[in-house]
Formats: sequence, C-alpha cells, structure tokens
Amino acid sequence: MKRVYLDNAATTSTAPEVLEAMKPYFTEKFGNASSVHSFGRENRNVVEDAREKVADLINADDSAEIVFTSGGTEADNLAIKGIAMKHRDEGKHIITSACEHHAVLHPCEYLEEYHDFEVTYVPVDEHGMVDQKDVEKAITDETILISVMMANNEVGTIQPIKEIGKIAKENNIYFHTDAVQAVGAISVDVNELNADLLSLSAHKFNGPKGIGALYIRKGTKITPFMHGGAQERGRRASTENVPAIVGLGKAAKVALEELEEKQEKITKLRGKLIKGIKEKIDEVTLNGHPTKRLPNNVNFSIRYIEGESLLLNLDLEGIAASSGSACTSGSLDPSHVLLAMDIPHEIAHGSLRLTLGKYTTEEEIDYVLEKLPKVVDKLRAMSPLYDQ
Amino acid sequence: MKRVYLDNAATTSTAPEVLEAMKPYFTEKFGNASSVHSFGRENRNVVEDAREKVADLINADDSAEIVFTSGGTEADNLAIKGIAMKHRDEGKHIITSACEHHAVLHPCEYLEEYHDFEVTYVPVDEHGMVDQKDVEKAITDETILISVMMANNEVGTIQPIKEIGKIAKENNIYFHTDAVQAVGAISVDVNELNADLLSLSAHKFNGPKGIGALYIRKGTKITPFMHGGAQERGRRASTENVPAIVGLGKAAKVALEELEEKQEKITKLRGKLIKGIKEKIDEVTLNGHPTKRLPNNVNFSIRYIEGESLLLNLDLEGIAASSGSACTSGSLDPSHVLLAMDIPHEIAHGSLRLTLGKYTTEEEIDYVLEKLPKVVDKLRAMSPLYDQ
Amino acid sequence: MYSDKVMDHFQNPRNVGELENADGVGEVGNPTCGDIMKIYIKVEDDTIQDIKFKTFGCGAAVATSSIATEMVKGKTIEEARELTNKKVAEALDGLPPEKMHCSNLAADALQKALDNYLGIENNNICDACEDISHHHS
Amino acid sequence: MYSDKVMDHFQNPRNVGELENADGVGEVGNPTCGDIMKIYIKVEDDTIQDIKFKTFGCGAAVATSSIATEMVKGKTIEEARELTNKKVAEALDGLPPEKMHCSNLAADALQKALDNYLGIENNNICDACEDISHHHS
Ligand SMILES: Cc1ncc(COP(=O)(O)O)c(C=O)c1O
Ligand SMILES: Cc1ncc(COP(=O)(O)O)c(C=O)c1O
Ligand code: FES
Ligand code: FES
Repeated sequence: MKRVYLDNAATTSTAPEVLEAMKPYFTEKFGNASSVHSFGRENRNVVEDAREKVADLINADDSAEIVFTSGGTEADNLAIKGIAMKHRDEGKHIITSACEHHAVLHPCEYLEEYHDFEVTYVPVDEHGMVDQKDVEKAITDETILISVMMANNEVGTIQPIKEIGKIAKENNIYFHTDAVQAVGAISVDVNELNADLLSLSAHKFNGPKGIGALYIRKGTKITPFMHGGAQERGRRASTENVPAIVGLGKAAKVALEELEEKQEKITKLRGKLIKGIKEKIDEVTLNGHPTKRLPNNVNFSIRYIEGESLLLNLDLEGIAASSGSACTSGSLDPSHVLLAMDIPHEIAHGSLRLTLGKYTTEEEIDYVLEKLPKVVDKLRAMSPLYDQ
Repeated sequence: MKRVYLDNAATTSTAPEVLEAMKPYFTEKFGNASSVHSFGRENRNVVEDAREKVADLINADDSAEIVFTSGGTEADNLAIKGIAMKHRDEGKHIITSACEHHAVLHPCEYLEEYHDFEVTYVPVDEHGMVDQKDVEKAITDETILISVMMANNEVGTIQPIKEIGKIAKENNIYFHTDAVQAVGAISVDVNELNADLLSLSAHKFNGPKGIGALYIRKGTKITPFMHGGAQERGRRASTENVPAIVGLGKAAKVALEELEEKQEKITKLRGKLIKGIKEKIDEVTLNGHPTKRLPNNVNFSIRYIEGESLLLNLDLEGIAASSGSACTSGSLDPSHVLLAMDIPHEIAHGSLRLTLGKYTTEEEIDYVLEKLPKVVDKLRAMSPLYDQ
Repeated sequence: MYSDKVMDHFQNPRNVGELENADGVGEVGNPTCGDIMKIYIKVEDDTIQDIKFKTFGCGAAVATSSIATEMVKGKTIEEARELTNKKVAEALDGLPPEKMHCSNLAADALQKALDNYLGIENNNICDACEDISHHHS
Repeated sequence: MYSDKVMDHFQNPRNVGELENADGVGEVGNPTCGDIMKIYIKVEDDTIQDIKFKTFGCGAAVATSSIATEMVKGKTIEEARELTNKKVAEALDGLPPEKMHCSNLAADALQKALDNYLGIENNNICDACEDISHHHS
C-alpha cells in the first residue's frame, strides 16, 4: 500500500546521511567523551564539533552557550525550572502563553504547585497569536521569566518573538522561547530574537530522537535540572550521548544548508494542499494564522467529524496525520491550543493536522487530495451532527 | 597500534546485534510511538516489547513498572526527586551512602539546598562497604527514602542491598538502588532485593547511550521529573526514543542470555589481572572488597604516581583505563569514593581502574601486564615521592 | 491498539443511518465531550425489527455502535435490555483501557432508545463523558 | 585536550632527575592536593648551568616542569627570574583552561629554587593548589 507521511511535526525520519554520520559512534568510536584516553578524547572532539554546528544553526555567538539535552522536553524543563530555581529570590512570577507545548506548561504548573510560583498564561487570539502588549501588561516586579514559543506545534502560528524578546530585555527579565518546531523549519537567530534561552529538538528536523539542546546566553545563570556528573560544563549531567549528538550536529548542518530551498518547496506544496482541501470539502476552516505560519503546517477543522475516526480512516488509506496534540495523544480532551483559540469543543474534536517534511512530494499531496474528501464523506454520512 | 579497552565501567561499545536491531527505527520505522497512525502504532508495539525485556532482566512482575529515561542519571534523579517531592509531607529525611554516584548525591544535595531536606550519608568501611546496621540506626520518623547503590562504579564493591531492602520494607520506607553498574553484570532481582525503585543504564551493558530505565514498583507514587506530554503513562514526558529503547531491549535480552557465561569468563580474566599486577608491581593495594565485587572491576592504588599521568602513559600504549571517577573527570579532586574509604589523598590520586567487558580477551590482559609495570617504573622514576 | 474485530466494525460499520419512523430513539453524549451517539429502533411484536445508528466519536465509539446494533437486531426488548457495556466490549475482543468508557455509549444509547419506546423519561446524558471531561479539564 | 607540544614534553620529559649537590632546591605543592614539584639548580657565574626536576602530577604538570627547565637552562639568574606561568603556558602552545593552574607550579618551583640559592626565606606552598583543593572540597 502507498504510505504518505504527513505527521512531520510529531517526528521526522532520521535522514540517511545523519544515520551514516552516527554509525561509527556506536560500535567503534564508543568511548565516554569525558574520559582521558584516546577512546574518550576522539569523542570529545566530535561532541564539540557538533556543538559548533548547532550554534551556527541558531547563530549563537559561542558554542559554549549550547547544552545538549535528551530532547525538547528536557530543554524546556531545564530552561524553566533552571531559571526559576536559580532566581526565585528575585521574584516568583513567570509569564507564558496559553498555547505553549505541555513541556512548557507542565513545568510552570509544577512551579505553581510545588514552589509557590505565580504564572500568567497570556491568551491568544483566534489565530493562536500572542499579543506582545498582553505580555508587557502582565509584567510585575516579581517577574523573572517570560517563555513564549516561537512557533506552535499544532497550528503552526509564528509568534512575535522578536518583539517579546525586546520587551523582556527592556524589563531585565529572562526570556525563553521553545523553538522546537521552528528550528530547521525557518530561520532562527538568538540574537535577533533577544532570546536568553532557546529549546530545540533534533527529531523535528530529520535528526535522531532523544537529543536536543538548550541555548543559554552567556552570563545567564541556571540551576541544573539533571544532577550528577560534571558533563556539559556542569550544566547537564549524564554520559554524553555521542552518536545522538553527532546526529544532531549533522542534522543542524544539513538544515542550515537546505533551509531556503526546503522552505520554498514545502511552502509551495502546503499552498496546494490548503487550496485543494478548501475546494474539495465544504465546512472546513483553516486553523492558525493565514500567513504567519510554519511552512510545513496545515491544520483544518472539518466540521461534524471526530479526529480519531478521521485519523484511523486516513491511516487505512496509508496517510499518517494527526489531530489535536500529537504529543499527548491518549488524552480524550481536545487540544488546549485549539480551545485557547476559542474554537468550540465539537469543532476542536474534528481538527486535522497535516505537516509536511523534507521528503514530501507533490504526488503525495495529490494522493491526499484524492482520498481525504472520500473519507470525510464517509464519516459525515455516519455523523448525527451533519444534517441537523 | 594495539588498542585495549579496559574502561567498561565508564561505557561499553554498542554490540553489533544491538545496533542492527536499532537501525530500522531511524529511517524506515521512525514514527512517533504515541501517534494513532500505523507509523506510530508499529513503534508502540516495539516499545512495549522492549519494556518486557527490561522487566525480564530484573525480574519485575509487570512491564508497566518500567519507565524509560535518558540514562542512569535521569533514572536516579526521577527516583530521588520523584519520591521526595511526592512524599515530602510524610517526612523530609533521606538516607544514602557516602560512596554513591554523583547522580544520587547531587539530587540529594539539591533537596537539602532547595527543599530543606535532611540527608544522612552513612559511611563505608575501608572496602567501600555500607553496614546495614548504620542504615537502620539512621532511620527517623521523618525518613521517607533510603537509596544505596547495588554496586560501586569505582571500586566494584557489591553492597548488602537485600538486607538494606529488608530494613526499608520493615520500616515502611521507600527503597531505591542505583544498579547502573550491576545490571547486565550480575544477577539482579527487584523482588529478592525488596527494591521499590531501581536505576539502570543501557550503555553500561553494551546497549546504546542516552537510554536507561527506572523500575518503579506497582503502587509506588512519584512526582514526575520530566514534565510535558503524557508519555510513559504520565511518568516521563518527551517523544519516545524508539531506536534507543529497542536497543536497550535487545541489550537486556542478550545480557540475560549471556549473564552466566560472561560472568565466568570475566571473573577469570580479572583474577589473572589482579594477580599479575600484585606480582609485577610493588607497593600497590587493591581497592574495594576482595570478594564481594563486580566481576569486571579491578582498582588499584599505585603509590607515588598520579592518576592522569598514568592514564596518559597507558593511553600512549593503547590502553584505555580510568582513575578516580570517570564520570566526573575534569575535576582535580580525588574521588569521593576513595576518600570515603579513608584512603589518603596522595594515594587516592594514584588510583587506577581497569574494567573488563564482554569483548575483553586474555591476550589483552597479557598485554596490560606487560606494559603497565614499565609505565609505573617510568613515572616513579620521575616522582619526588618515590625514594623519599 | 484496537483488536481486529474493532477495526472490522470501524471500517465496515453495520446498520449506519437513521430510521424515518422509528419507534424509539436514544441519544447519548454531547459534542463538547467529543462523542455523540444516536440509535433508532423499529419494534414489532416486542422484537427489534430494525436498528440504525449515527455516531460522532472515536474508532471505539463507531465500532461499539456497530456491534451493539448487530447484537440486538432481531432480539426481544427483554433480551436487548440485558446488553451491557461489558458484553459489548467483550464482543469486540476487548478495548484499550482508556477506551472502555466508549463502550458505555452504545449500550446507554440503546437503553435510552428502549426507554423512549417504552415511554420512560430519562434526562441524563452520558455520565462517562461528563466524568472524563471534568477529570481532564 | 593537550597540544602536541604538551604531549611531546609529557612523553619525553627533559631534565628529569635530581642534582646531588644542588645550589638551590625549590619545592611546591603537596601530595594532598595531588601535585608536587621539586626543581634542583646548579649555578655558576650567575648562570643556571644545570637543572633537574621531579614531579608528581598530571600531564600538564609534567610537561610544564619539563619545558620550564629547558627554558631557563643556560640562562642568567636575572633572566630566569622573568619566567612566568604565562610564558610557560605559551611555550607549550597553551593549556586547557582547567589546567592553567598547573603551569603555576613549574614557575613557582623555579622561583623558589632561585630564592633558595639566593638565601631568601619563603614558606608558602603552592597557592594555586590550596585554592583549588578548597574550592572543590
Ligand atoms: C513545541 C514543542 N515543544 C517541545 C516538544 C517536546 O520535544 P521532545 O518530544 O523532543 O521532548 C515538542 C514536540 O514533541 C514540541 O512540538
Ligand atoms: C553507579 C552509576 N550511577 C549512575 C550513572 C549515570 O549513568 P548515565 O551516565 O547513563 O547517566 C553511572 C555512570 O555514569 C554509574 O556508574
Ligand atoms: S467515545 Fe469518547 S473517546 Fe471514544
Ligand atoms: S598539576 Fe594539578 S591538575 Fe595539573
């Protein structure tokens, strides 16, 4: 059967050249990068080389500002808990947005519950967009951290990070941005964004799973999250995951080289997909911002049908898509992001996210445009809501 | 040049069959294991299959008691902070030992500094052995957690975990053991040990780096450490690292199958190495317990010479070894483990750890026994302490 | 995730549709909690002659609707009264734990359709759904 | 980690040993902090005619000892007085940041040997080591 993968926001395949780069570090060059001997030293060098490449991708001044983590979630946890625990004497207020990933929201909730922090969740508009004025208004004397994601994982909306970063800087508040969906998809520059901390995750841009990084601007002090050995200059303990770090480095290099070309190609395919769906299916709404959105993100509410049934039917046609929040599937609630955008529950339940990737072809888009309307018809015929 | 790797306690090579098992999950079967579609579902199955294999290796009753983490350090952090944060209303006292890995000690120190916990570090004897009576004596009404490692990473001493587990159980206190060095090296049975929580790390037994697991006995409630998505039944957020999980599963299976044979072979080679060093070099002392020690661990203090110089010289002969604590090299202090065993600073500085692995050969042992005495002679000739 | 039986009923749901002159109609769930199920029955001689459903819900909701209608078609009211959530789930070779509540919907909708046929008033909507949406909110 | 120059001096240290009838001896460090260095000088006509060292320490300690002795051999006391930690480190094409303190040892030991030759009392042992061992303890 034909298989079309349109769930690249959930995860991407590891590019063959990335896997190739990683391979030697499993069986031959397997040393502990912190060891004195040659098995270790040769790996120390490749780890530092990967760090440079990640720094280049986000235009960090110094590769020492990059800390490797086990993924985007850990980078978010380290940023938020790390700043909160280190600077809790300066204030206990955090500002974030209602449409953050759970990897940001849940650490915030943890700080509320366990450490008496106060967190302001600024709202988003119907496009999932944060208004920087709301962020500014939320600032108090107690505010030590602002965390707003660069681009949303569900609806793809790109936030006014540069403006929010400026506000944070003017008010002397640490600024973190979860750029897990943005890095590798659009151009990201920590200096332009005024970011003090920035999270990224390799498996979102054809790197391996289980590796990510937190950018920590020079001079920004944090309490470590993962306590143990002195790895990562004392900022993140645990034996360095050398093959994965090498993979992240390689993926970062490729992403930087291909960025423009990939963006252009994917934006074009996305346009075709959006146009096709609107033409072929009635009563659909594009979720997220019409223009300020990730090049690879398509998110529609398709009225009268329910997400899981839609996904299962698409899957039977070989099409991999997602609905609601892919990272927390298993939950029965509609996505908090769609609800924050004031999309009614019943419509939120029928959301469909199709996210393109570097290997997506025009033929695959055509295939989806052929199958999707049929699946929607079938489900609507079964829906008690459709002809009411 | 000949290369002899005797630093298997720091990390091991990924076994070829383990890498082979992992490969398809990078490029072909790369789906997010939490996704509804077939790319996800096929990975959900392999994740659960790996969980079974890990459960088998430590004789857990139910694979749902296994939570995958990014390594031994995270497993230790999850266990210690997880129990402490969840049960802090029941008491704020923890008992651990002076010779734990930093992945246990530093989370304890964090709890002291940030959460007003009290921690008792029970001493060890000259062999690095904890006395269960000291643990029992340290118990107060406030004690909620006892954490003592199963086997020490530096000197290989195997602790009386069964006895300590029994004491914990009788006193209704959660019991965690860091079995990172033990799992895959000796037989480990969570029920026999009365462990409520047990940490393991794949790269210590020829699995990949960046993946480990925490065993959490059914009914044991913990506060999650990595906050975010609902993965791992809400106990550990972040996209499942499928290839690494598959690798851990495979390594667990192989370890269980080979355990006896490997133990026998390595113990014999270790005996030869210890005997040879004692015969060929004067003024050396074997650190750690003479019999209750990991089959793969050799740790000598070699008087009048300093560890790093020794390692560099051995490295020039192609021999990879370690000194002090491999996981925190870069520190200038002698290992806290050797100091806890009351070994004087200057002797602790001259410790040499040689740790055998599943690929170690007798020829390699012979090679070390030929080269090591020469290196020691050279360094002693340079030492201002030697003929004083 | 789902058994072959569930997938079969999901892919080829039996008895989809409405009955114009139904003798009883039962509806459970609400669109807010994500699931709605409507069952129509045609009764003759105390026997369910025909039955149709419409469902807005997950794969399990569709499959349970389908199998539940199949299980009671041709059965007497009395027999149909004995259809429970558990029996529906069993007939599907089980459901994933987090989907067990879905099986409630079908049985509940059927019971409501029977109530409606028998003239019994019943206002409560799906309890399971209420619980869940509160729990997760 | 280490430059080729460091590794060269580490592998083939110059001037290892003791001088029987040294005119000056300087010792720094202590075994507790992990490093000891002893430098022996033989002076004639205000010039360092011969110089030897013994070192218990890390690779950097060995290499700095070796190069420091080489740098001052044949030099006048006055010239030798100008040998600083920084010059030693530079001559080795640099040292890793965490090893910079090691370069102190060699220059300090040499200065002490010169003090000893000139009859100047000096009791303090290696300050760097003291600092470090306190910092890390
Ligand atoms: C915006 C965002 N943040 C954080 C994460 C978490 O990243 P990871 O799964 O690598 O931990 C994800 C995806 O899962 C994401 O999309
Ligand atoms: C006893 C012990 N605990 C914990 C760890 C940490 O494991 P990892 O490096 O996989 O995080 C190690 C080794 O590094 C260890 O030897
Ligand atoms: S009917 Fe609600 S999730 Fe299945
Ligand atoms: S001399 Fe102390 S670490 Fe180098």
